[in-house]
Amino acid sequence: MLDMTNRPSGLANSPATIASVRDLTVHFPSKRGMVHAVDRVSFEIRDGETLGLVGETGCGKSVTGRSFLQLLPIPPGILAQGTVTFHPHARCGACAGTGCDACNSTGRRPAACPSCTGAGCAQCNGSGAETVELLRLPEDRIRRIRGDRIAMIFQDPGKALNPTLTIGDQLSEVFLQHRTEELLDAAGIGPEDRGLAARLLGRLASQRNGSIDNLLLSLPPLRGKRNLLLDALRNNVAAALAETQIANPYQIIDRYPHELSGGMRQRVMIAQALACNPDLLIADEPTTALDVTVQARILELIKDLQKRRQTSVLYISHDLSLVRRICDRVAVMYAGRVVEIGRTDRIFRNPSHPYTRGLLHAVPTAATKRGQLMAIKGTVPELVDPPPSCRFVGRCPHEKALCRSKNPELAQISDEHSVSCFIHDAAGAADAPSFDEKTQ
Amino acid sequence: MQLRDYVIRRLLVLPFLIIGVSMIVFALTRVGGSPIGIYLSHEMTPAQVAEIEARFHLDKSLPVQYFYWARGVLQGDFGWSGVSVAPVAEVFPKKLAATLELSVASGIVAVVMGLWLGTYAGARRNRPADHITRVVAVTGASMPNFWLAILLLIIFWAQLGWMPIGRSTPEIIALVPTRTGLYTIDALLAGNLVAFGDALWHLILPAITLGYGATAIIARMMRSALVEELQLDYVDAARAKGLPERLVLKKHARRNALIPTVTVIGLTFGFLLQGTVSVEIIFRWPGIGKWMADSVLRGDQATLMTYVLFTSIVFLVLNLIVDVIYANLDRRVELGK
Amino acid sequence: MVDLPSPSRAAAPVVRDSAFRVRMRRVRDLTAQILSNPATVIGSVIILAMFAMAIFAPWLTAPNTPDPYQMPRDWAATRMPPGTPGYLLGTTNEGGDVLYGVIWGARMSLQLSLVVVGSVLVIGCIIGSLAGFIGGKLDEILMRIVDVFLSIPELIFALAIAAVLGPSFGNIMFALAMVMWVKYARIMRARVIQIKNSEYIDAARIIGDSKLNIYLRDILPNSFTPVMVQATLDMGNVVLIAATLSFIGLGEAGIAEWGVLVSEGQAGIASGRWWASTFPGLMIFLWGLAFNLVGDGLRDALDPRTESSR
Amino acid sequence: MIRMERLTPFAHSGALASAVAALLTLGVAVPAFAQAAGNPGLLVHAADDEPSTLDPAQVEPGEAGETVILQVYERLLEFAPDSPVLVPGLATEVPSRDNGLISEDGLTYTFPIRQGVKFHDGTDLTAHDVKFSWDRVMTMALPEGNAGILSDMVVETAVVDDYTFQVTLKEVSASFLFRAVAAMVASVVSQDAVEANGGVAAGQFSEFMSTNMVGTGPYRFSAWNRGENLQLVRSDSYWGEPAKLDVRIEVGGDPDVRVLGLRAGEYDTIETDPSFIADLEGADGVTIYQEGLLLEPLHIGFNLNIVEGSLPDTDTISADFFHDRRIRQAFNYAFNYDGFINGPLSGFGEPIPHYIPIGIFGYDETAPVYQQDLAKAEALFREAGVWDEGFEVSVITEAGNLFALMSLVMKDSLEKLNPNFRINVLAVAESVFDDAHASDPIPYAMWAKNADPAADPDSFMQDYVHPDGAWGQVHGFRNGYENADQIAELIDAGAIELDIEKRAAIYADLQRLLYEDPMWLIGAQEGVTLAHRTWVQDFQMQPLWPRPSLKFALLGK
Repeated sequence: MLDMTNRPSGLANSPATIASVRDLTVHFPSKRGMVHAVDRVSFEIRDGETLGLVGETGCGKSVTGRSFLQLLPIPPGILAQGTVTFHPHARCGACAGTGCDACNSTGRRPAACPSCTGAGCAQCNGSGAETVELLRLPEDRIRRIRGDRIAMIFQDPGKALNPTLTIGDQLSEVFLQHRTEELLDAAGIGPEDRGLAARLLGRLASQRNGSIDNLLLSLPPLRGKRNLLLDALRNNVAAALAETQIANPYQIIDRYPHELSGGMRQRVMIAQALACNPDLLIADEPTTALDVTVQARILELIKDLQKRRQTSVLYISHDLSLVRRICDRVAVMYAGRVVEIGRTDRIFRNPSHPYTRGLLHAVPTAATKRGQLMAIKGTVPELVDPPPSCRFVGRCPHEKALCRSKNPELAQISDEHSVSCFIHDAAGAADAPSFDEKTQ
Repeated sequence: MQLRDYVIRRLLVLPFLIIGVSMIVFALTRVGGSPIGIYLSHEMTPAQVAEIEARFHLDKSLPVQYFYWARGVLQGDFGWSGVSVAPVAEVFPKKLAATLELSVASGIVAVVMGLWLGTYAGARRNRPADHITRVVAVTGASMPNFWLAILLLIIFWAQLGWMPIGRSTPEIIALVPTRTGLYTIDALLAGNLVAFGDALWHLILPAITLGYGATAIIARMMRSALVEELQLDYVDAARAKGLPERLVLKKHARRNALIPTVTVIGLTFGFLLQGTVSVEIIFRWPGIGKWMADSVLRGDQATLMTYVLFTSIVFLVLNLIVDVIYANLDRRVELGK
Repeated sequence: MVDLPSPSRAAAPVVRDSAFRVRMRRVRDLTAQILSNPATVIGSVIILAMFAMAIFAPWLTAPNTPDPYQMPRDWAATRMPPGTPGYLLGTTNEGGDVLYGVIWGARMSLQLSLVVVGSVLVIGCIIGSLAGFIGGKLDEILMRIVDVFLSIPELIFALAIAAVLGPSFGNIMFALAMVMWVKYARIMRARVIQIKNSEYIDAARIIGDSKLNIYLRDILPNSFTPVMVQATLDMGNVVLIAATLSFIGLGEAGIAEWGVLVSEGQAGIASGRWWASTFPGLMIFLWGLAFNLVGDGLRDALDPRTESSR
Repeated sequence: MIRMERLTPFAHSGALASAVAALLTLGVAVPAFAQAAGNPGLLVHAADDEPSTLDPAQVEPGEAGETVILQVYERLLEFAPDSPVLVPGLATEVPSRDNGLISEDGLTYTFPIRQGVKFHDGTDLTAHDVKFSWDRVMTMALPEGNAGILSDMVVETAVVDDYTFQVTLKEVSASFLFRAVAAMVASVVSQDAVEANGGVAAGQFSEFMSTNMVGTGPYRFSAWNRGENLQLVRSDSYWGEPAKLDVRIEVGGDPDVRVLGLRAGEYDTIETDPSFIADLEGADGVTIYQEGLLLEPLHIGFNLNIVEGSLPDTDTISADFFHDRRIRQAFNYAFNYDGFINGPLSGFGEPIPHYIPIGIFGYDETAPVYQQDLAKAEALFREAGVWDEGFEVSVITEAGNLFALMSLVMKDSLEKLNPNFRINVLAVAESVFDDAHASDPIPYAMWAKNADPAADPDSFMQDYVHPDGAWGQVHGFRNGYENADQIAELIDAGAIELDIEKRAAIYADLQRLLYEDPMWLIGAQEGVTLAHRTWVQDFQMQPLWPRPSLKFALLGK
C-alpha cells in the first residue's frame, strides 16, 4: 500500500516510490551456457525509506544494485529484459531549498515531468513526476544522475578509493562534475559570462582543463579567481567530510587513502556519496569490510544521515541482523530472484519462504543454544540455463514435484509482505508443499 | 622507510655492485685468453710480443692486472682501444652521444606508441583493436631486431630509396658546431633546420627498428595493467561519481596503470641499449653498440670492459630511478621490501 | 566486481590426501582454459610442428655425413633459388640446402632451448629455493651475487662470454645458461618466500612436519608456476638471443643453425637472394612467436589477476 | 658524383616522403634540401675496414690504413696503375745497373729526388725528408709495423745533396726496389711536421702520426670521424697530375650494406669479396671490374712443429702427422678446387703452383698445379696408414670470410672422401686468430689465411717456403722436406741472382720441387674484383696495391 501522507502538493499524482525495478534480467555468458545471474527481479524503493536487499554471495544482489547506475558489466553481461525507473527530485519550489513543510524540510521534492510539467500525462504514467528509465539512458544523461541524484557506496572503501589520488582530489570530482555552476559562482563568474577567464575557469570547474589551461590559470590575472574557485571547492569537500563526523576535515583532504583507517575511508566514501545530496543511495555492503566496532558506527552514521536528509537507501547486505537494524523493508534474494519482500518486522516475525526461514535459523542469537545453529543443506545451484522451477529446489525441506516443474511467482500474502513460494500460492495444485510437511 | 634513506642506502650499495660487475667481467674476459691479440701482427718476433705484453702489464698476475685496470679507470684511463686505435676514454663520449641519440629517440617512439597502443587496447578489451594490438605486441617481442632492421633497410633504403643510412650526411653536419654530440640537438642549437631535418631523417628507421620491440613490451604491460585496473572497484566508483568515461580512463585507470608500466619503461631503456648492438651494425650508426660488437669480434678487451661497465652502471642507476619513481607514484609502496 | 555464482567455491576443502587429485584437476582446468584461447592454440600448434620437425628431422631429410648438424654443402650448386630440383627452398652461398637448414635448425633450436632452459631451470630453482627457504646469510650472499649478475645486461653479458669462449654452438649455450640462471633464482626465491609465509605452511609447521618435508612436499611443488611461465617464454627467447649472437658473428661456421644461416644469408638479401636468410629468419620469428603466445596464455591462465580468458 | 638526392629524400622519394619530411622540418628545410642535392666532385668509397693507424711506420701490411697512406703519402718509386712494374715516384728515375743508379757491387742505390715537390703543410721536400722517413721507421721499429723490411736489408741511408738520397744494403738483393722502396712503410713523411709533434722515439708509436698525415700526394688528409668515414681532399699543390675528385671513405658497414649502397648509388666504389661481386652482376649502373689476380694466394698451413698436447682436445692426429709428405700431398689432392673457385670465389680465381702466384716474376705456366684427384688422395692416405682409422683435426681461421669458406671446402672435401676423417673448422674472432697465428709454435695443426702480397718471388720464397724462413721456422719445415737444404740453397741463390733468365730457371725448379713436397694447401689465387658505379671513369686497378687496390687520384666521375 502506498503511503500518501507525504504527497507533495502541486503534482497531480505524486508517486511515493523513488525508483522501481521491473523484471530485471541479467545474463552472463559462460563456457557452459548462459548464467541467469538476475532473473526477473522486481521491487520498488519508496521515497525516503531504506530498503534492505539481502542474500548470499552470488545471488545477484550487487548486480541489481549496480543496475541503478548502469554499472552492470555489459559486456560480457547481457541485459535480457527489465526496466529500472527513477523519479528524480529537484529543489523544492516552495522554499527554494531551505526546507519547508511541503518538502518535508528536505528542500527537495520530486521533479515535475518535463512533458506535462506535473499535470500528469502518458509519459509519466499520470504521476506528474519526472520518470527516468535508468537502464536505457544515454551516457551523458546517466552521467548527470550518477553521483548527483543516485550515489553509491561500495563494499570495500580500500578498493573503491583510488590509491594514487588524495581524498580531496577524489571528493572534488563530485563537485566538479555536478556543481560546476556553484563553483564558478564562487569565483565570481556568472552563467552568462563568456570571456577567456570564464571559459578557462569553466573548464577547470568541470574537469575539462588541460595542461595549457592550468598554466594560464596559474598566471597572475587569472590566478585570483582560480584560487577563489579552488577555495570554494575545498570548502565544499571539507563540509562534505564534516558531515560524516570526520575530525579535522581540512587535514584529511590532503591525505591518501592508505593513510586512513578502514572506518575513515568508508566515511570518506559516504561523504563522497552524499556530497550532492542524492535522492537515492545504493549502499552495497558498506560495512562488510570493516571491523565490527567500526561497522556499528558507520551504520549509525548512514542511518543518521538518511534520517536527516530523507534520502532513500537501497541497502545491500548478506547480514540479516544488520538489515533488521536499519531497514524499513527487506527484499530477500536467492539465486537471482527475489523470493520474499516486505516490511522488516513482518519478515522477521513471520518469514514465509523456506529460504528466509533457513537463513534466520542460520543466524545465531543470544537465544540460540549450542549445537542448534542450523545450516541450509546443499549448495547454491548453478544458474546455467536453469529449468523453469523454484530455485530453492534441492535444498528446500518442503519441496514437491510442483516445485521442480514450475516457477513460483511473487505474490502478496499479507499487507506489505510478498513471497514467491507454492506454500502460499499453490494455485490450486494438488501436491502443494507445506511448512508442515518435510519431504526429507 | 623514508624515500631519502632508501635512496642513500641504494647509492651506498651501488659502488659494490659496480666493483662486483667489473670483477666478473674482467675475470671473464681474461679467461678467454690474453687481450694481446689485438696488438699483434703476424710477423712479430717473440721478443716483440713480450715487449707489447710488458707495455700493457699483461705479464703480471690476474689480480695485479685488475688492479692496474681499476687504477686506470679511477684516473679516467679506460685503456687503449685496439679497434679505434685511440684511448677508450677519448672515443667513448662521441660514440655514446650517437647511441644516446638513437636510444632516446627510439625510447620516445616506444613510450609514446607503447602507452597509446596499450591504453587503446586495454580500454577496448577483447575487441578487434585489442587483438590487433596484441598481435603487434607479441610479434614485436618475437621479431629478431636484426631481422626487422634488414627488412626495413631493403625496403626503404635499397628499394624505395626513401631513407638514408648512417647518422648524417657528412657535408651537412660538418656545418654544425658540436655542442652536445647529439646531432638533432646540435642542429637546433645552431638554428640549422636543414641539418636538423637531415639528422632526424637518418634517425627514423633505426629508431623505429629499435623502438618496435620496446613498444611491444610497453604496450603489453600497459594493456594488462590497464585491464587489471579497469576491473578494480575504484573505477566503478569513479563512474558512480558521474565522471565521463574519458576521465575515468585518463585520470583514474590509466594513471594507475602507468605505475607498473613505468617500471617496465625504465627497464626498457636497458633493453634498447642492448638492442643498439645489432641495429647499429646494420644501419651503420657509429655508436657504442657497434663499437662493442667490433670489439668483441676483435678481442678488444679495454673497449669491451668499458662498455659492459658502462651499461651495467646505466642499468643499476635506471633501476634505482625506476624504484624511486615507482615509490613516488604509488604511495602505498613500502621501500626496501 | 561481479558476484557471479561460482559453484566451485563451495567445493570440498582441500585435504592432503587429495592433493594429487586437486592438482590433476587444476592441470585439467588449466589445459581447458589454455585451449580456449585461440592465440595460445596457434602457438601450441606451431610448437608441435617445430618439435615434430626437430624430432623427425632424420626422416624428413637424409642426415649429412659424417656430421648431421653441418649443412650439407654442394659447392657446385651455390645460390640456387627456391624451387630448384632437389633444393625446395634454394641453397646458400655455400651450396647448403636451405630446407635442410630449416629442418635441422629446428632440431638445434630444440636442443639449444631444452639444454639452456633446462639447466637454468634446475640451477636457478635449486639456488633460488634454497636461498628463499633457508634465508639468512646464505640468502644474503646468493642474492648479492644474483644482484651483480643482474646488473649486467643479458645480451651484453652473453655476448661477452660467447666472445671470450670463441664462436661455437656449445659456447653460446653455455653463455646463455650463465646469464639466465639468475633470473630463475630470483623468481624462485620470491615465490618460495611468499609460500613460506603463507598460512598453510604455518599449519604444516604447527603440525610438526620436518623442515625437509615442508621444503620438498609443500614449498617446492607449489613454487613452480612463475618459473614455468618464465621458462616457456625463455624457450623462445634463448633461440632469439642465440640468433642475435650468431648474427653478430659468434656462430659456428657451417652449422645448420637458424641464426648462423640468417647471418650468412643476410648478405645475399641485397642481391635478391632473399631465401637463404628469409626462411631461417622466419623460423626464428615463428619459434619466438609460438613460445611467446603460449607463455602469455599460460601466464594469463595461471595468474588469477588477469583473467583474460573471460 | 655524390648522390645527394639519395641521402636527402626530397628529390625523388615521392609525395609521401616529402610530405612527412616537410612536416618534420617545419616546411623550412625543403627548398634548402633540394638545392643541396648533387655533389659531383666527390667519390664515395665504402671500405671493408677502418684503419687502425695512418702512420706508415705503424701500419701493418694489408691493413686498412694502407688504403689512405697510398693516397696521401708518396714513395720514391710507385707501381704502375695496372701492373707490377715500377715507375718513378718522388725519385725521378728507377735505379738500375744500366742507368748507373745501382752500384756495380749491387749494394748502393742512388735516388735522384724530384724538385719542386711540396708537402701539404707548404714545406719543400728534400732528400733530408726521405732519409728522415726511412730512419724514423727503423728507429721506431714498431712491432706492429713493417719496419723489418727496411732494417733487414738497409745498412745505411745517406743524403748526398738536397735532392739526392742514397741507400746501402747489407747484401745484394734482387727484390729491394719491389719489396722495400715501393712499400707503404717507406712512404715519405714531413720531417718538420713530425719533429713539431713529438718527434721520434724508439719503440714508441707517434700519437700525432697515427691520426694525422702530412704528405706530398695528390690528396690531403682532411677528417677522420671514427666509425663513420675518412675524408680526403684534392691537394692543389700536387706536383703531378692532380686528382679529379674529393674522396670520402665510408667505413664500418657490413658487406651487404656496401652492396646495397652501391646498388642504391650511394657509394661509388666498394670493397667486397668475390662472392658479393657475383650478386652485383647485371645491377643497374654498376660495373664490375674483374681483371688480373691478387698477389695473395689463399692457403692453409700445415704445422710440422706441433708441441705434444698443445692441440685442441678433439684432435686425434699425432704430432708428426704432417711430417709425412704423402699426407700433405693427399690433402692437396683431396681439396675441391673447382668448388672453391666456382663457389666462394664466384669463379674469380685460379689454381696456382707452389708457391709463386700468377703475375709474379718467375711464375712458370708449365709448372704442375694440384687438381682434385680423390683416387690419388685415397691412395696416399692409405699409404700413409691413416685411411682406415681416420683422424680428426682442427683448422683455425677467422670467422666470416673467404678463409673460413676455404676451410669448409677442405672439410667437406675430406669428410666426403672418408667419413672417418673429421675436420673441425674453428672460425674465431680476428684477435683470437691473430693471437694463435702469432704464437710460436702454433697450438693448432692447421690454419687458413692468405699470404701477404709481394711483387717479387723472393718475398714468397723467403716467407712461405724457405726452411729457415719466417714460416719455415715456425712450422718446422725441416721436419718435413725431403731435401730441405736443396730448397734453401735454391731460394738463397734466387734472392741474389741478378741475371733474369737464370733467376727464372731457379724458380721454375723450385715450383716443381714444391709440387712434390708441398708445405701448404693453396686453395686458389683470388681474382681482383671490384664493383663501382658505371659513372666512375678511368677505372684502373693494381694487383699489388694494398686493398682496395685503387688510386683514387686516377678516377673521374
